[in-house]
Amino acid sequence: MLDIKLPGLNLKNPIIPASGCFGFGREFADLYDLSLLGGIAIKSATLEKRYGNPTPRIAETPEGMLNAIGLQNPGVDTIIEKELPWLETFDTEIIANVAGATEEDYIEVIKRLNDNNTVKAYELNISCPNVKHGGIGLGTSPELAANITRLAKAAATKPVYVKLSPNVTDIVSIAKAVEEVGADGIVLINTLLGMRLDLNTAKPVIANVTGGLSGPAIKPVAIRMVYQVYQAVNIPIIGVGGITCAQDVLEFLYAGASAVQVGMYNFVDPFVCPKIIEELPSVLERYGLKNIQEAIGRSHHE
Amino acid sequence: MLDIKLPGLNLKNPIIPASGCFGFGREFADLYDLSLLGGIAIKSATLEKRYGNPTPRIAETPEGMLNAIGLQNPGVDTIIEKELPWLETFDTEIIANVAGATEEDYIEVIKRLNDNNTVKAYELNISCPNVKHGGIGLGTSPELAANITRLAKAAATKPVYVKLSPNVTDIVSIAKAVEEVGADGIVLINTLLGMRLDLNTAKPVIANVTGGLSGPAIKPVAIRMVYQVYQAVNIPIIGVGGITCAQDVLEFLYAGASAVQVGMYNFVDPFVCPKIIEELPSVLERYGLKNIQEAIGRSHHE
Amino acid sequence: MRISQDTIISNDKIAKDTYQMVLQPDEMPVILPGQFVNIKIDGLMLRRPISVCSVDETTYMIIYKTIGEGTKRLSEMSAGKVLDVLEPLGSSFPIHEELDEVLLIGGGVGVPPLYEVAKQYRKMNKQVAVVLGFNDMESKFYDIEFRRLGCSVYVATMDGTSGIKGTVIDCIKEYGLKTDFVYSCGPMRMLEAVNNNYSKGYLSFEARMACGMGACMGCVCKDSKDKELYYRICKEGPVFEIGKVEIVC
Amino acid sequence: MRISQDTIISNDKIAKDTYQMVLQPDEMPVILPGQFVNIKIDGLMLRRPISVCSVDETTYMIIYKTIGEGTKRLSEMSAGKVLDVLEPLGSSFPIHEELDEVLLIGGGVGVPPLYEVAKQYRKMNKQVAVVLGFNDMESKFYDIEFRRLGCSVYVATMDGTSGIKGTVIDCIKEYGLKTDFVYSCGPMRMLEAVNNNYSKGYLSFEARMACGMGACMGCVCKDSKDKELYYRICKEGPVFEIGKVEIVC
Ligand SMILES: Cc1cc2nc3c(=O)[nH]c(=O)nc-3n(C[C@H](O)[C@H](O)[C@H](O)COP(=O)(O)OP(=O)(O)OC[C@H]3O[C@@H](n4cnc5c(N)ncnc54)[C@H](O)[C@@H]3O)c2cc1C
Ligand SMILES: Cc1cc2nc3c(=O)[nH]c(=O)nc-3n(C[C@H](O)[C@H](O)[C@H](O)COP(=O)(O)OP(=O)(O)OC[C@H]3O[C@@H](n4cnc5c(N)ncnc54)[C@H](O)[C@@H]3O)c2cc1C
Ligand SMILES: Cc1cc2nc3c(=O)[nH]c(=O)nc-3n(C[C@H](O)[C@H](O)[C@H](O)COP(=O)(O)O)c2cc1C
Ligand SMILES: Cc1cc2nc3c(=O)[nH]c(=O)nc-3n(C[C@H](O)[C@H](O)[C@H](O)COP(=O)(O)O)c2cc1C
Ligand code: FES
Ligand code: FES
Repeated sequence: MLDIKLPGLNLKNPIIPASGCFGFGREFADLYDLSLLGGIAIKSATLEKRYGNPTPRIAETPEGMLNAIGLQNPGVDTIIEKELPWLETFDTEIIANVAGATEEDYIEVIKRLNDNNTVKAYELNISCPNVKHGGIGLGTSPELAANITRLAKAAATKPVYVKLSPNVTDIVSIAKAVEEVGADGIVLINTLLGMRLDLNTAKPVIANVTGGLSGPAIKPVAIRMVYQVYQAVNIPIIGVGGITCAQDVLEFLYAGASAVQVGMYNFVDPFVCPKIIEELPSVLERYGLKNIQEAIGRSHHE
Repeated sequence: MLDIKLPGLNLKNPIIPASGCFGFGREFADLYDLSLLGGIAIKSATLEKRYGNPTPRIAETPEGMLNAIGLQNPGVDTIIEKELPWLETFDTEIIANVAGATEEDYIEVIKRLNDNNTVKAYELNISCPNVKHGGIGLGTSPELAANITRLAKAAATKPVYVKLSPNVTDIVSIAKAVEEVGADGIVLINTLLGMRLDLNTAKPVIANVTGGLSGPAIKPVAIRMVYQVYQAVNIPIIGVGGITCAQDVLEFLYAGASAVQVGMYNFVDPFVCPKIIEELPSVLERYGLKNIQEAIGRSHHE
Repeated sequence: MRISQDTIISNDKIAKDTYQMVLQPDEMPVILPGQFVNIKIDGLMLRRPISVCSVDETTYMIIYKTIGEGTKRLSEMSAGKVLDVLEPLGSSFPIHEELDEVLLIGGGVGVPPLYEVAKQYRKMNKQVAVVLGFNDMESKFYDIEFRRLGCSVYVATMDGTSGIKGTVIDCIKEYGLKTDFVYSCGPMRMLEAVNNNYSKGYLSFEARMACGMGACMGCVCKDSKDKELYYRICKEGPVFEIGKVEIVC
Repeated sequence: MRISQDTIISNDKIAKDTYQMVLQPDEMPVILPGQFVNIKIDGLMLRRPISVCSVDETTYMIIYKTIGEGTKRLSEMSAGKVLDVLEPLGSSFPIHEELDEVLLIGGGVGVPPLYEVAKQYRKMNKQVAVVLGFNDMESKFYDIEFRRLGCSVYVATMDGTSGIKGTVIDCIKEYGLKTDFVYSCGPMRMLEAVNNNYSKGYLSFEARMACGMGACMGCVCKDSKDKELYYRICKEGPVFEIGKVEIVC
């Protein structure tokens, strides 16, 4: 009743820890069996090892948090060598989140991962500011988003999901642009750009000045974008933003998501994903649904 | 120590109830003396009377709320006739928030208010979807924003503040565009576009489908935009979004606001504005500030 | 209207998902039948509007159903806890001394505001017929309390587990109640039926509210004739003369 | 590491803005000196990391300073309340049986994690010198408790209202303390000074944390030599060998 098939992904349930909020799963594997999960979106992989931003990288906000990790990761080769073989031992679908400073970086990361059997799909993180394009993220214009998606699709031997930035005037035009050039799915949303100031120093709490806002605070924005994009595209949507419980998952499914990712709430309750998976059947039942298929896009039906 | 002079506005303190969250002050006048307030931004005035959107218009969200009132107001003539003379009896600065379906509407509203002595400045609400421009708000493109600002400036005999929408890719370019054509100040931010679904019906909680997200949840986005815009423009900024206490006010001042507006928190605590005004001096003191001038833009100084 | 610190005196379950709470304001205001209070609940953004069911010298009582997070938290609070409450709000049920008999029609948690109306009419020794509609027997409450006031009470349940099976209108027909001056509160569909069947009396409405005090225009309804006229349910309402507002289900 | 439901046994103010709380986990884990717990506080998003100060059979104790909303709320909680806690987390202060004497240097709320270290060395009857730095006399705590363990205790305050006026380093110079194996925890500037003055021992760091368990990369610090190497303060830390990590103030 919880299973769902998406391009490249055979999810036993629609619950996927979000990229950057689960590392490569090692810490959580100490707490529960990762095979319980529908899938895992691993921390963004870049071509080279990345140290990321200076600290502090974290700030609390009302019903949310800011982060500016800066894509810290050991680089794709180390991930292939050290993390993926270990993840292979679990019965869950691995999604490789791919990021880069240039389009070439993205493509190279994808090429190196193509031969790896553990990775079942790519998730292009086009929400990070890109040096090559004057600090404007690839995800903020339909043209740039379509271009990187086209290149990724040409290079990839696995389905490509594109994770969009919510910091845009018109999310629908960007979603349509990436669908047009062959994206297999869309992940909505990455973090909102936010900031906090320390009243003692008057300086930003986060060393990087701005950070990405996530958590329940942004859920209404995420639901809105999933809802709008669902009406405009025909490829599946993976919903993410502020999920804390099975009811939140249902709201995303109703809005049009076919699966969801759980981000920062893994920090609040490390058991949130298995808890949701356990509760989802009874929540579906409570609302008269036989399976998650019936829930997907329900708010758009008569 | 709390007073601040802005174009057209002689604020005895920087606290202004935000448009739409205070009606025309009548309900709050039953609770406290409106003369305590630095100013009042009245409910958006349109040329004709507007009924607004169907109900429900309100939904609760984590540390925030959605609203889709739809600019319900009695129309500018009734406001001039019935509301402004009454507001005139208070010693506080009245800001007329102006909205419309077309550019002509805005201009006509301004013209009718020009002769009114109670109104000290205009606040252009360019954050509402505009029928004439295919449902894309005037506030979502630098060109449209600059155009309406230019027209408003030409028609207005009082300073014009432009209230920007946060639902844009690049807030700075829009702020610069309106500054360039003569805006006297910028108000940041209006609501984020959000949505909630009712799990029982699978339908949007808000009849209008989407609504504007306000409250503490959006404060990090508001602070970020004030901070970014302060670095790019030389006209004063009025900060708004999620303010609940004097500390929040200070954070906005640090980011670069010269005054602030308090929105939905008036609903949670109807006395929030006078409370903040009372607490502000001691909060300034606690952080070693002699007056609000010293606080404005402090996070940008050495 | 004022902000008050109200101490919870008691908080008891009286029916399925239904609780009765007695509150003592720091200073007791005048609360008229049909008015409501707006309660701040820790950790939730918006206040929760609840009708006042009954008023005493220094306390008042509310009855609420747990339907979501706010009312659930309310139900878990213990005596002694102090709540931040805006009170009293909205219009009230006018009491007409000249009437000899009135008919009160309540559905679910629409029943509570009618209780104070019954009290006032019974104090004047008027005939009060009360029709109460519930989903099932477990949800039923206050039939006995109304009887104790000396009202004639008629119960309808949707599943027939108590009283007449059917709606309050079915119940009125079944018993042939002829009183034509009504006071009613309950779900929209019920109010619609009452509105269609009667022409004298008052209806009390609900709406999603933000401010609860007339400032935000969140809770409006239209006039039944002049589509340009609107009312705020929190300010001009929640009580309106029957037929006055357009009913949208 | 596990999620535990910890019952508050006591929660007492012991100095200016400083509280001591005893917690009883549902099942007592092994907690090593220097490890921390991560406490969920109702209504706040992120957990609050607090070092364990002392461990007993079925309980452990923390000392915390109220600096913001989270610690303020913690200070208002009463015995009997149950907290949701991730415990224990991070690396610990290694205890070296071969040493004859150690020097503990603590500043402010960096003092607590050193207490368990003192206990362990005193159990082995080693010489333990403790230098405690505070802002002022009112903020001072645990000097007596360390003395009771049999440590020699030296106090420095920034305003000179208790002990030496100045920093812990001033204090060490003043008293001519020669022990060269140190355990230290406190503000960054203090750790920097200790790091510059000593080459043997351990430092414990703080960082803004999101997950507290190694998953988010929110709390990292760099290796002092290999700028490509980083450590997670919540996982490889909070305790590091002196000189190992780059200190950024
Ligand atoms: C004037 C008035 C009088 C009322 N009197 C009573 C009463 O005497 N007894 C009683 O049980 N209920 C009464 N209600 C309904 C009561 O306000 C809601 O049941 C309550 O707000 C639900 O809150 P929640 O957090 O449990 O539900 P949630 O669904 O979690 O609430 C989410 C949001 O929706 C709002 N909401 C949900 N349902 C309603 C509703 N039916 N009406 C208005 N807002 C709603 C909440 O206030 C909140 O803002 C009254 C409503 C109004 C407007
Ligand atoms: C490993 C470790 C051990 C600690 N041990 C102790 C201890 O034993 N006693 C004690 O009093 N304090 C200790 N701290 C500091 C303690 O975590 C903070 O004082 C506390 O989190 C402040 O929370 P707040 O809500 O009161 O402050 P706020 O400023 O309102 O907190 C806002 C956010 O910033 C974080 N934050 C604020 N200050 C710090 C800080 N100094 N370090 C890390 N995060 C911070 C909070 O966790 C929260 O996420 C320790 C910190 C770490 C990392
Ligand atoms: C600490 C942290 C690190 C993140 N790192 C990444 C990342 O590396 N790549 C990415 O695509 N998204 C990253 N995200 C965004 C999340 O995957 C997710 O889109 C976002 O947090 C919204 O979901 P949430 O509200 O459930 O947290 C990160 C989020 C957080 C909080
Ligand atoms: C119920 C409601 C009605 C509003 N109506 C208007 C309006 O008419 N015109 C306008 O410019 N902004 C309107 N706003 C936006 C507020 O003025 C403010 O920009 C926004 O709510 C963010 O501030 P807050 O987080 O303090 O509420 C409205 C907001 C709310 C909650
Ligand atoms: S709820 Fe604000 S006007 Fe009625
Ligand atoms: S706090 Fe998440 S890795 Fe340390």
